[in-house]
Amino acid sequence: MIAHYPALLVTIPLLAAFVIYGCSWLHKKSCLPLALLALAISCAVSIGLLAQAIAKGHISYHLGGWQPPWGIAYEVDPLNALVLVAVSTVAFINLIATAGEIEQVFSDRKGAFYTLYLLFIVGLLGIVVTGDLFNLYVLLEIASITGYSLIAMGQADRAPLSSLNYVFMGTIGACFYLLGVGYIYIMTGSLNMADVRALLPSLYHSSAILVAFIFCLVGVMIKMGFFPLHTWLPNAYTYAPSPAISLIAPLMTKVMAYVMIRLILSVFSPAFTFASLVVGHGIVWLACLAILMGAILALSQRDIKKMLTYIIVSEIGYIVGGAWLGNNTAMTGAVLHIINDTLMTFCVFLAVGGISRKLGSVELNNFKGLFKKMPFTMGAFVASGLSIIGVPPTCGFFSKWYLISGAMEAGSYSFVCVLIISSLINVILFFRIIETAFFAHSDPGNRHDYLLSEIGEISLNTLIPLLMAAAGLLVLGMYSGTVVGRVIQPALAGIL
Amino acid sequence: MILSGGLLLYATKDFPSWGDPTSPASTHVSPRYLKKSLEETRVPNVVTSILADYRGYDTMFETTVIFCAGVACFMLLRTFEKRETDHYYRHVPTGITIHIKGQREIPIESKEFEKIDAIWTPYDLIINTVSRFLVPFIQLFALYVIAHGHHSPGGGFQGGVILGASMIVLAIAFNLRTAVRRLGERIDSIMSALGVFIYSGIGALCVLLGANFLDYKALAQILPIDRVAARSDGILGVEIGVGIAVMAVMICVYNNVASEGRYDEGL
Amino acid sequence: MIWQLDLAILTLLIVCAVAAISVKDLLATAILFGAYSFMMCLLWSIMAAVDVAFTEASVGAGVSTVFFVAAVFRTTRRTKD
Amino acid sequence: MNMEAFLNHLVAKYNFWLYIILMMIGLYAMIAKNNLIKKLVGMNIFQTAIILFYVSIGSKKGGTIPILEHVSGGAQHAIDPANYVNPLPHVLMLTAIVVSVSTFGVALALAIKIYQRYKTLEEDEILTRIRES
Repeated sequence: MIAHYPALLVTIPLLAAFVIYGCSWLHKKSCLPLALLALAISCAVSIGLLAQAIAKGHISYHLGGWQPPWGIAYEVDPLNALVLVAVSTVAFINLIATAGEIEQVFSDRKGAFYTLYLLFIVGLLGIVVTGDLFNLYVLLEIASITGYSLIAMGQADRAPLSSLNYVFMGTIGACFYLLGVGYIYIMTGSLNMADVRALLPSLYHSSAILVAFIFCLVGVMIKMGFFPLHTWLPNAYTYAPSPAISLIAPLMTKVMAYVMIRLILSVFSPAFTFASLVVGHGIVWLACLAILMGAILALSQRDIKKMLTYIIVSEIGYIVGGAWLGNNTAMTGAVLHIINDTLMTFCVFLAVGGISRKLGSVELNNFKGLFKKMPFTMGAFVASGLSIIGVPPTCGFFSKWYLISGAMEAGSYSFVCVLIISSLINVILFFRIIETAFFAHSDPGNRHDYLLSEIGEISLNTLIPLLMAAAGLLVLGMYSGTVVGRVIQPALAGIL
Repeated sequence: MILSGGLLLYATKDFPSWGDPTSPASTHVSPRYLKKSLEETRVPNVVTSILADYRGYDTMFETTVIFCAGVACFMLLRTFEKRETDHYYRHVPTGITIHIKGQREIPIESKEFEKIDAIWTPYDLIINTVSRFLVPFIQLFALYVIAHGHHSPGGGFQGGVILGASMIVLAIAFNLRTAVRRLGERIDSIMSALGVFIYSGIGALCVLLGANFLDYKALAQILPIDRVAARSDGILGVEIGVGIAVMAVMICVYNNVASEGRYDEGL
Repeated sequence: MIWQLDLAILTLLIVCAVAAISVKDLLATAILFGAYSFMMCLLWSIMAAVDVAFTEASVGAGVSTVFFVAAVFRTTRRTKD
Repeated sequence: MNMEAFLNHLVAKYNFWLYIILMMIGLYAMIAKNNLIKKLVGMNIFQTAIILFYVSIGSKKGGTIPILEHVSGGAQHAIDPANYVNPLPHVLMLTAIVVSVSTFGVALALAIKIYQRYKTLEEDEILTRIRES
């Protein structure tokens, strides 16, 4: 069975999704256990794959038994195994944490919700692991369509419209990607990533390949919410239902950022991307702009969820900038930041989701005196906040460290400055909340504050996963040397 | 927009000219499919053999995308509240329409009275008869398209759409309730899941039999046929799965969109 | 293939596309969009892509037009542009 | 580039040019139109334009439909790939058509949901209503 891990990873949640949808019409109670079981298996399989990938270096799985340029192949290397572990773990923990809310809010359509949840994970896992350019597009569409409908189930007033805007932007993104793949196909005649990489060097001068690269890149950037193309992101993520958003917000954008890195590393080689392409510097500048604008726009928000969505925009800027600086250290930082940011965004959205479930809204003013009421939830919130700022024991510090040293190495001091400035803005952002929650006294006359006095800590089956995620931030921080040394460096060694 | 158009125009200058048989796209990967398809899968329609075998994994996800759309439409639109509107009945022999206000209904829906969607719904004998006559033939054609996909254009997807369309014809010509009575929501939803499950189940069966995922030649171990025929049969199996799933999803999307998720009255 | 036919269909295709997005009635848009899909289907069958043409005929010109009409029926025909 | 070379260029690749025109029509509708359904139509035109592009990649002068001639009983004769059009883009595009109809279905469902809430499909009217509330 070990040889079939790459296929099992994706197909077990896939099969489970179909069974769950069938079950939702026959025996509703069995939906949740099945979903948990499938995600647990896929989580275990992804950890097994990571171990295998570290031991062997590279695993290739031929679906249908056909050799790669003709059939579809799955390629696992330490880098994407790491992302797989992050994706499946976050999905599993999030389902445990939010199952109660799903059962309650979507009681008449929970089977459909779990089905879409699992298919979303299937899409993301497939995107990370696939070695075929067109297969990536199909999986991207699965992840997007499920994402659109999960997001649209949120706040009845705004969610459908923001989701429809996401549909338009997402489709443009996916179509641009498809167009880029078409250009690659017309020039090389192949769709397999490794094969394309082998065929491309003789075509580096071709304008069609350049345009293909630009279209793929723009498509992926729309999907990940990179700064000038991020317009769909804040609204879609703010009005989404909280069980869905603590899944989608950390995963979708980061996985797309990983796709960009994969396109750079294993389709268009770094030699082409950084040497013969002049846009590299421009993209680093855009990334600087993304980081700054994300931070500034976050500062102007009163709604905590919306503020966090702008922080995502800014974090994406870190990853893109790091990837385009074009040296080993910065790329290490970018990959590490994908993992770290997945975890910290997950943690912070889970905490905010829990709070908004209790409070009803997450305006900054409503956070008054919240520390006394929910000490553990706020503790986890603070931990993830510190990690987003980049305070040393947490994991956020280490990826920023690599990014800054990479930028120094590349001589891009503006990127260094921007990183530091945005960290400072994050300090303001989070300390504003912490201050309100810790020091501001609630006013008993106010109706809202009266409500606050009634509430207590969030329920245990949400709290325990949340605390696990918060502890994970520290653990990942402590072991980030190991992660870099054993996983990321060996994977990058031959390429960059 | 103009920028992207300009970029596209700029890129076409390096393209091989249109219809050139020596372009890389036609010489690198695809000739093998054309040369080996008959020998390896015994399927003369190369599109089918690539679709369901060489790149069968893509097609599995393609079917999953359709399934996603069905589930998403159910999730977004389905409401279980009853509409607070009046009911209309038609007395069939005389053609008189009865308008009942509020939630009351005619207690026993006798053969003489027929529930209709709105006061303007006409009773058209020709359309009803013709569509009733046509539906079985449409379905027969759909089954032919699914089963004959190996040799002629068509396959699970097209056949599934036509099967779905036959039920939609019924829903348009009569009304949504008639169509839902023929194929209930629960059965329809289970069928949509079942269809995709057949596809991925065949893939998983191949893993259980020791081959790679979707490697149909492993089916030769349990079927009394050789490996090449197993591929051919595997393709037929997944096409049937695709057909069932696509039919069910098309009906589900139509029903939800046409009745705003209430399943009471349609187009 | 016959290039005159090809050119005629391509012209009609563009006419249908422009008309579909510029008429001020969504039901007309639905029908024009169906016509556009059908032209596309013809074009592909000229290009020997029979399977794609078959799919487009059943999906694009058939089922999606029905969905479209159903959605217009459930919402509104009115549009400002 | 002189006129004749330009014309040759134009004629040799006219399908590629036309798909760009169609794509721009679609993109224009998505960006400039105010009505959500119109935007949706633009999105579909955009997608079909890309499908047209792929199918154009696959076509060959003198190529016939990719269904092989064969005799029952398995007697094989050599197959010359140059006689058949390239089937791979067709397969990819079947998938793309399916994806586009799925997106279309979901988007229509969303549009109905929006209409139920706001009783209009014009984006600017919806936005003013949101601002008012």
